[in-house]
Amino acid sequence: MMNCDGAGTAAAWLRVAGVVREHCDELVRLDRAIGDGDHGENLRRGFDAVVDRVTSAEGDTPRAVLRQVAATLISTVGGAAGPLYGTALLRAGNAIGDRPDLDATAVAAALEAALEGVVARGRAEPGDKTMVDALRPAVLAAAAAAERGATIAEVLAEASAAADAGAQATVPLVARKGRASYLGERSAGHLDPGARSTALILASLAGSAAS
Amino acid sequence: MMNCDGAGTAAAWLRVAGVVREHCDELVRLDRAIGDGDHGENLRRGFDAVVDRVTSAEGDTPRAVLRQVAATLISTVGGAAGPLYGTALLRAGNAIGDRPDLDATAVAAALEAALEGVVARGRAEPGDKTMVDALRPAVLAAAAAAERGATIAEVLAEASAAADAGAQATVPLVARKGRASYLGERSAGHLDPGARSTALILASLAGSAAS
Amino acid sequence: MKKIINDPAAVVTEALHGMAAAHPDLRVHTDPAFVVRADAPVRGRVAVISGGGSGHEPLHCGFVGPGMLTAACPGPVFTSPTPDQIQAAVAAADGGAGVLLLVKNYTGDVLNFETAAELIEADGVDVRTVIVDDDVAVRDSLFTAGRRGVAGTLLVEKIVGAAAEAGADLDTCERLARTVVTNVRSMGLALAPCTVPHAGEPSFVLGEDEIEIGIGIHGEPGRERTRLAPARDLVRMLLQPVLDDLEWQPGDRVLLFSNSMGGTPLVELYLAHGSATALLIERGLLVERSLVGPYVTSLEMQGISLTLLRLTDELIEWWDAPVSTPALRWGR
Amino acid sequence: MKKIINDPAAVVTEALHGMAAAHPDLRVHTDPAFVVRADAPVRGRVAVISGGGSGHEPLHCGFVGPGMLTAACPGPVFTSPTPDQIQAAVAAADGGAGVLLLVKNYTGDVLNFETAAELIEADGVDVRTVIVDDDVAVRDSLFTAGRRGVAGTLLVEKIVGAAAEAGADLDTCERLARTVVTNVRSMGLALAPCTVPHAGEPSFVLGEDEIEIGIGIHGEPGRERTRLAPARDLVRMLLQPVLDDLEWQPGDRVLLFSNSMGGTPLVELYLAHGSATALLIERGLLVERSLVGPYVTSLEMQGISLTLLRLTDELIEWWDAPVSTPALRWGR
Ligand SMILES: Nc1ncnc2c1ncn2[C@@H]1O[C@H](COP(=O)(O)OP(=O)(O)O)[C@@H](O)[C@H]1O
Ligand SMILES: Nc1ncnc2c1ncn2[C@@H]1O[C@H](COP(=O)(O)OP(=O)(O)O)[C@@H](O)[C@H]1O
Ligand SMILES: [Mg+2]
Ligand SMILES: [Mg+2]
Ligand SMILES: [Mg+2]
Ligand SMILES: [Mg+2]
Repeated sequence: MMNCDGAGTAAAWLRVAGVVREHCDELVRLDRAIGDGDHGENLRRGFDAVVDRVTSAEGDTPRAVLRQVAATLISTVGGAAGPLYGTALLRAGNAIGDRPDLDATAVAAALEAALEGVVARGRAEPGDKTMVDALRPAVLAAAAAAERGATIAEVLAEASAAADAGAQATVPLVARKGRASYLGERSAGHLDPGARSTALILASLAGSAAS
Repeated sequence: MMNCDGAGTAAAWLRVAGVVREHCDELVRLDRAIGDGDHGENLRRGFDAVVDRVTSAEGDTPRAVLRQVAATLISTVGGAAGPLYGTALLRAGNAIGDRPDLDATAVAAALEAALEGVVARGRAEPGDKTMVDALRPAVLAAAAAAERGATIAEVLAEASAAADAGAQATVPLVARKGRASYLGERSAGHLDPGARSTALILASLAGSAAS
Repeated sequence: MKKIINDPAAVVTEALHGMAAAHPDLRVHTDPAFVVRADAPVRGRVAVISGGGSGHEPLHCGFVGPGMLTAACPGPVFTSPTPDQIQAAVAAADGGAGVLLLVKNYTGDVLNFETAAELIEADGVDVRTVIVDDDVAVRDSLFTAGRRGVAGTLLVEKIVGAAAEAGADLDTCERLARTVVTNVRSMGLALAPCTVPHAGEPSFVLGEDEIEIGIGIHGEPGRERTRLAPARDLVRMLLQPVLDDLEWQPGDRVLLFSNSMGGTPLVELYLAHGSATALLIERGLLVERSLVGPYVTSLEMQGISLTLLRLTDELIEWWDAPVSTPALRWGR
Repeated sequence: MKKIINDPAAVVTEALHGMAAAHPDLRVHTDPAFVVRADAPVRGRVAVISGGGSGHEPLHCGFVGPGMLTAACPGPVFTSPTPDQIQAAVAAADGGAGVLLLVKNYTGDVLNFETAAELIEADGVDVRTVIVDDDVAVRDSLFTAGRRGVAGTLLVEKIVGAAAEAGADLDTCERLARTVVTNVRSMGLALAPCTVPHAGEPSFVLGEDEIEIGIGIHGEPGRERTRLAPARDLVRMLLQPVLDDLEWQPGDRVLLFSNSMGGTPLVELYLAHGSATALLIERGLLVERSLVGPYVTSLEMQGISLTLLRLTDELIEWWDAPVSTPALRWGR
């Protein structure tokens, strides 16, 4: 089980950076089909900066680390995803407060706050074919798992599985938010890139928690 | 045998217009290989105007007709070919003077004057891979034929054959004048479009004379 | 992909170096990236700031200068700039009379400018945001991202920039911007796509004689794919939806802006402009001002957009007012 | 071939209608075709007139106006204008102080302008001709057509036009034109060809990563075909022959003109301009003036040319002088 203090949180996000890098081309391809083809590059630019800038000093809280990641993403990602992921992480940090270590309940609360942040900025509803369609099922699954006393690893594993299913379920949808909405009916039949990146990030976090 | 008065001259040039139209694409193709691909269009535009504008009133001399054709070409062809063919026809007209009918000697003299006009404007030497390489052998052949007493039809037939051979002989040459010269060695291996159009025009005139 | 670049990731920064070399009357920053007129901040004048993804040049950086934008923030190619760029531009441009942010309506731009505006406001600056959404190709609705901001943005920037230069206050500038947005409509088409440097492949593919009608300025697909047609028909396909979208009256005075998406030769653009002018006159509109050129582009995309702005005396006055930027320059 | 046209044969005429609609301060004629500033003839001023094939827009018609050309004659696409156009332009532009014809060195242009000049002179007008041949890609020789006239033509037109506007006499204008021609050199490259409307097919074909170095402005092939390289290497391939051709001294003041052949995005052009500026500074030259844009184009050809002009105080004065044309505008 990973360490759930600031250092562990930082390590988990550095691992996310590796996953983003690995899947950059895939995300570009998805975004090219129904957007402008930059989602992979946007996230890679942002997470490369996370690797450069995010450090955790002795005694840093998870919240402090999340604030650094959020600020870095906001100032480097651009596009729709930058403010959305940035706001999500800011809110997630605020939700967990200044505790030195995370527990399963805190993780579930953080995910819920992240979703609230994305919705507050982007005003997307479920079914609009956005990252919300991956994040919302993840939040619900995490809450249920935490409630029944699951470990952090279990909470994140279930959140990740739900996010993945949610992302896959965006394929038939017609986009109503973001660039893909300009395509109208033509957006159906494609996986939403932001939903996919949300699922990838959660899978990476779940992997960190399990290892 | 065609009529060699003004009306016959006009008829012969209208027939040239048809030949130019027919070979427009070929000339474009030749010019695209070593020039800018417009030689066929330039001549077609000019000879379409000849069809529109050139008329021979009762009693017009061949010279008067040639002046009309020349002025029309100068004001409509553009490119290198416009002033060259225009000057050639102006000089050819001047060379035959105001006689009402042409004979073989006059035709040979007209061709010679045409060559002088082209050289005066374009300053090309034989072997520079230009229309001069078709026109010069034509002039020599016509002079020889006229000297031994050939008919107009024979003079033009020999001029036409010589022009055609001269044009074909431009293939291996490296251009030293006109746009093709920018290609340097790369101009070798291609037929010069202006030499080809000169040969086509002479073939058409020879055809008119024979029919 | 054939491009005159060194490294796809460095395109915007290196292009900014070129802008700096070419235009001594601009101050060009690369980290964070923004361009500001050399004499900024201008005391007592509203700062008019815009920005967006790169690849639409001369929009926006080429419109920085007296009589137009105070500053502009270029994002990566076709990707919105980030809040820190916008904050830095505001810090350099703010002359104490408030800041007007002009934002093309794309989710990315809107969210990043919104985030920036919150931070700037927290610093005590009076900041307003006007969203430009002139593209009639996209049907507007509360439940979607709404219409895109395209070529009409230039007209907003010029008109508001002129008023700010002349000393109009923030309320006036904001009202003017909204007036232009209310009265401007655009629509574009593409004959051939563009290739984003870091993507390396064309953003869409069109058949030998296919065109895309209602294209956005990022290579987003449009309303429909159809066959290439004569220029006069293409012009009608663009103008008809524009004319249908606003209640135009015969006798209305208009500005017609014929814009190249980048790769369309000027000779074709002028031809389209002539055709569009004739059609508008036929419909009883008075074309009182014209603008023709590659001003709001999508890299090397071949295509055009047509923009119509309903004019009033006030808008004409600000349109005609002097402007001195790299890409738009007239008067005085 | 995908073009926004109606009929290949009518392209130039229809584009001129668009120019007329867009630019009320020009008088546009279509038969014969020429464009003249609305206030011509300007009494007592030398008329500066140029022209050439269309497809290079904004050259030449876009440079008609106070401080630059008095009139311009557009030929069909990539084909020189005819003498009757030139005569008509002279008749409309001649203010009694003589006429200067600025001609790009192509056989067709030279022969048509020469024919026109003979006819104009026969009418008693004092007419001079200056041939521009700035393209170092072509080796000059008495036995060839000589170097081509390319982007440097714009600089000649601007500088001589400014002097004529200020009242310089015909001798002075002619001398100034020759001074610019002596001190200006250019070289270009293409990444992708263009298609002439009436030809319907690209003027040459390049492989996936081939480029053509030393291209002319009509799609004529250049010096050599080579592989695409990073921008900084491309810039060196263009500037080295330019630097080799004239005796440049460290400390020479120069104008650097980075020109797009039409289809190259401005972001790439600025990037190249930055790179070229850096290289020149490295060689000890002082880049005192810059011009960046698609000014001397070959339809939608992708590529750039770089032009270097050695400056003197006199040339700087005329370069900086006010100009007010559709495509180039600054000052007063
Ligand atoms: N209003 C919104 N709410 C939530 N997510 C959104 C919204 N708009 C876009 N997205 C997400 O952002 C993703 C695109 O991100 P990205 O490509 O980085 O930005 P851009 O669309 O600006 O190029 C979409 O796939 C979608 O999941
Ligand atoms: N200086 C010259 N003297 C004689 N003929 C020439 C000269 N320059 C070019 N030509 C002829 O003109 C032809 C090209 O004509 P055209 O394509 O109509 O003009 P342009 O080269 O201006 O496009 C060449 O093939 C050549 O035969
Ligand atoms: Mg995207
Ligand atoms: Mg030719
Ligand atoms: Mg984007
Ligand atoms: Mg030609």
